[in-house]
Parts: sequence; structure tokens; C-alpha cells
Amino acid sequence: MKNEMRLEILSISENEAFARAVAGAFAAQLNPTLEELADIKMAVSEAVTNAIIHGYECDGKRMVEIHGVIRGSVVAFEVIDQGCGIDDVDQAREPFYTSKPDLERSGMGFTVMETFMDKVEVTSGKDKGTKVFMLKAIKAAKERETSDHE
Amino acid sequence: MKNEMRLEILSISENEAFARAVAGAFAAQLNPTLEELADIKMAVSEAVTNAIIHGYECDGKRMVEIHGVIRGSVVAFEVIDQGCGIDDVDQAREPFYTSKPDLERSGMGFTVMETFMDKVEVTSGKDKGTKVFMLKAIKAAKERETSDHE
Amino acid sequence: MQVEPISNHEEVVVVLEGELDHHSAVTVKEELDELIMNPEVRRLVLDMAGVHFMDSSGIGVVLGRYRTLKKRGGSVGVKNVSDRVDHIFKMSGLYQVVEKL
Amino acid sequence: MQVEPISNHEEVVVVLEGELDHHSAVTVKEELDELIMNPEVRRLVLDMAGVHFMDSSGIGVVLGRYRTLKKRGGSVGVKNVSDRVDHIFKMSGLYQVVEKL
Ligand SMILES: Nc1ncnc2c1ncn2[C@@H]1O[C@H](COP(=O)(O)OP(=O)(O)O)[C@@H](O)[C@H]1O
Ligand SMILES: Nc1ncnc2c1ncn2[C@@H]1O[C@H](COP(=O)(O)OP(=O)(O)O)[C@@H](O)[C@H]1O
Repeated sequence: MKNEMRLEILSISENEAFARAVAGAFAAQLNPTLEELADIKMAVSEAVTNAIIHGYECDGKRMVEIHGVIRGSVVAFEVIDQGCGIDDVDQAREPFYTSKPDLERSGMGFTVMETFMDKVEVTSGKDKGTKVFMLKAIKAAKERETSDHE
Repeated sequence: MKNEMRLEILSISENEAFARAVAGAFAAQLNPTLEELADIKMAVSEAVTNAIIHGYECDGKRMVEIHGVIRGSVVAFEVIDQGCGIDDVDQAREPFYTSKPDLERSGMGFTVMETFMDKVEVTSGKDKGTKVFMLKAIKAAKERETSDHE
Repeated sequence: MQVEPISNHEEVVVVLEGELDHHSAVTVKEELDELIMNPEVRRLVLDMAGVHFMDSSGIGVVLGRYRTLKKRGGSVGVKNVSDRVDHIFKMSGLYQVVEKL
Repeated sequence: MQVEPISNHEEVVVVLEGELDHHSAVTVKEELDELIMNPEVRRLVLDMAGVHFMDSSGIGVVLGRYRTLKKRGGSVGVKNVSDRVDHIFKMSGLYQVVEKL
């Protein structure tokens, strides 16, 4: 299977639930398990939340972009903001690191993404916005693909 | 409530279900009844199907755009393609008119949209692509709004 | 969309389950046409209790099978249609040629 | 997200139901803080059986209430956590300070 989508949403916290519903509906085309679907929704929720509260610092008038791609049995998402960016990406990805302890952020967002997806890449720079690329192979889809080729 | 989204999807029939899931998830922010939600999904499904089979004549490499807007208790969608366009919009909107009887189309797509939404506007022209604008007021959201102002 | 034949003689009864849109209609049509291919089949009954989404593409699915059977003097019936599906079938005048059971 | 207090004395037991993300966390925190505002409250128990979505924002919700109660010698417990929520709480070391019941 091959598919593509691009979504732009207003950077308001109401859209966190909307974004993960869309990511879930897109990934559903590969018939993932409920577990895999929940993994994807959680990871996308983390990245979109970060774009809203860190990237745009809760300026609700900006747009967050989400690209979805399906290639074979793999689904990938890019979550993109044009916000303040991340100075030190390695530090940001460390478990428990957060620049917003005052907001009771746990600093576990990137760790959650890494745990529940197969691959996470972060492209960012101060004032250059942030792009988070995440990928997950859907096991059942992989098996279906292999048996199709037999 | 005020919200906005833009979605671009590949013009393949698999995305008809995806598009209505997204429209449903977006409209869900107004807490519509199940009935209203089903109306919206159906109308968006019709417009997206038309873009895929008529606009792009099943060329699965083009993109269909869906814009969603929430203003107060009203949700509106625009479904846009850059395809072949409609020569005579009045004729196209007539019940039972279809240019594709061979595909067993019923010609009832626009009639369904008009029946289940509060307003439907079609902007199109030969080779100019097609834009279908549809709007629905969510009753419960309207009542919530009014009581908020009391 | 699942197409489950439950009787397969002169009268073919089929249970449809899932979402009936343009995408699924393509395969549903093929599967139904195969089930009524045998010229001895005189009647097709579609049980639509499990159709939890249908848009105007569903009208074409029913009408197309009606046309095939009519040619051989047969008929089509639909049963267990939800209020919503009923609304669309009514709008389209489908019940003028297809029996609602 | 619904926040339903079921006991409200020295120990406050609260049933959480719905999706716990950054958006809902904002109001959940406010509602919980109001429930434990009375300095006589020594313990907060969160029943999470009905939390069908949670991301890392949920960690902050629990830890923040823990900090408030710890200052007055109190404690926090969580119960009926799903496997998924359990996983996130374990990753974050939450069970080092919050009791799993
Ligand atoms: N989209 C973003 N734009 C700017 N900074 C970000 C973005 N995403 C993450 N960061 C930075 O990385 C840090 C760690 O992120 P994360 O692991 O998700 O934890 P948390 O969101 O709890 O702070 C954030 O505190 C923030 O400083
Ligand atoms: N996006 C579009 N691009 C080009 N033509 C369209 C589009 N949407 C509708 N049409 C034209 O309008 C006609 C009527 O549309 P509709 O009422 O939805 O019925 P149906 O899809 O069953 O043909 C179509 O047959 C087609 O000729």
C-alpha cells in the first residue's frame, strides 16, 4: 500500500486530540493492532503537543503541519512547526530534560516517542522551527505483504 | 469555539473513508449528535468521492484538499480538486444527473450533500477544478453558546 | 465491507456488513455479480442490518443488480435498512423498483 | 476528561475518566488542586481505570500533586492503571515516589 496526507492545524491544545485521531485513522489503513494504533496516537500526540507548547509557546494562531506517509507496511509521520526551534537537540532528547518544569512537563516526550515508534529523527535549530520524523512498521501488514508475494 | 484545518490527501478511493473520519473528528469538537456527525461524514464522503472519480477521473496521483473551519457552533468544509471541472453546475446539481452512468453512479451525490448539510455551494468551471463548500450548524453547540452568554 | 451469502439457490440472500462507499462498492458489486451469475437465480435479497455507513454509491450497487435480475424476470429486495439508509433509498426513488422487506 | 471525587476526607479518592493529554491536563490539575486544597488532606488516590488515553502529560499531573502533598507529609497513590499507563509511569520512575495500589 502507498498513501500520503498532509494536515495543517491551528496550534491550540484542542487539536492534540484531533491530530492523534487523524494519525490513527491514517495508520488504520494498514490494519494495525489496537496496541500499534495506540503507540502511534501517543507518539503523534507528544510531537504535536511539543509543537504547540514549546515551538509556538502557546501562540494559538500558528499552524502545525503533520505529514503522513504509508509505504508498504510502514507508516511514517512528520510533525513540523516554524517555531522557536531547539538549540541542543541531544540535550532535548535526554529523558527528564525539560525547559518548562514550571508547566509541570516531565521531559519524557521524546523518550515516549522513541519507546513507542521504531525510529525518531529530530531536525531543528534555534529559530529554525522543528521537524520530528517518526516511523513504525506494522507487523500484521508486513506479514500480509510477504504472503501476497508468495 | 474557533478552529481551522487543512488536509491534503492522495486521490485514491481508500482515502474516502479516511477523509470522512477526519471530517468527523474535526466536527466532533462541537459535540454534535451522532446523527449530525453521520450527516457530515456522508456529505464529505460524497464530495471527496466526486473529486476522485469525476475531478481527477481516478488518476490516483493527484491531491484532494479539504479545509475545515469551526466558527461558533457552525462547522464548514471545502472540498477542492484541481481536476477537469464542471461545465454546467446547475445541471450537475440536479437529482439523478450523472456523467458516469457506466460506473453505476446514481447522480444523487449533490442531492445527498444538500439534504444533510445546511448549505452547499459549488464553484467550478471546465478545466478550472471544483470547490464544494458545505456548512452545518450544530444545534447542541448553538444552545451551549447561547447559555454561555446568559 | 463484508459480503456474506447465507442462501444460494433461486433466491440469494446476502448479508452486507461494514461501510458501503465508492471504494467498497467496487468489490461489493463484483462479489454480488458472481453470486447472481447463475441464470437460475431469480431474486437477490440484501440484508443491510450491518451497514453502518452508506452514501449515494450504495444506490448504484442496488440498482445495478436490479437491472441484471430484471432482464431475466427476477427481482431485488432489501431488508433491515437503518433509518439513514432508508432515507437515501427513499430520496433516490429506489423503492419504486426494489422491495423493502 | 472527567474528574469524579468519590471520597473527600483525609484521603481523597478521585476517579479519572477520558483522555489525559496536555489539553485536558490543564483543567484536571486545577480540579485536583481544589480537591486537595484543604491542608487536612493527607492522601490522594487516583483511580485510572477509565483513562483510555494518556501521554507524558499525565506524568506531570501525578508528580505535581505528589509534590504538593509531600510538603505536608502526605502521599499519592494510583490504582487500576492499564498496561499502557503502567508502562509510561515505569519509564518515568514515578513508582519511586507514588504508590501503585
Ligand atoms: N517543537 C519544539 N520546539 C521547540 N522546542 C522543543 C520542541 N519539542 C521539544 N522541544 C524542547 O525539548 C524539550 C524536551 O521535550 P520532551 O522530551 O517532549 O519533554 P517536555 O515536553 O515534557 O518538556 C522541551 O522541554 C523543549 O525545550
Ligand atoms: N469534483 C468534480 N469534478 C468534476 N465533475 C464533478 C465533480 N463533482 C461532480 N461532478 C459532476 O457532477 C455530476 C453529478 O454529481 P453527483 O450528484 O455527485 O452524482 P454522481 O457522483 O453520482 O455522478 C457528476 O456526474 C459529474 O459530472
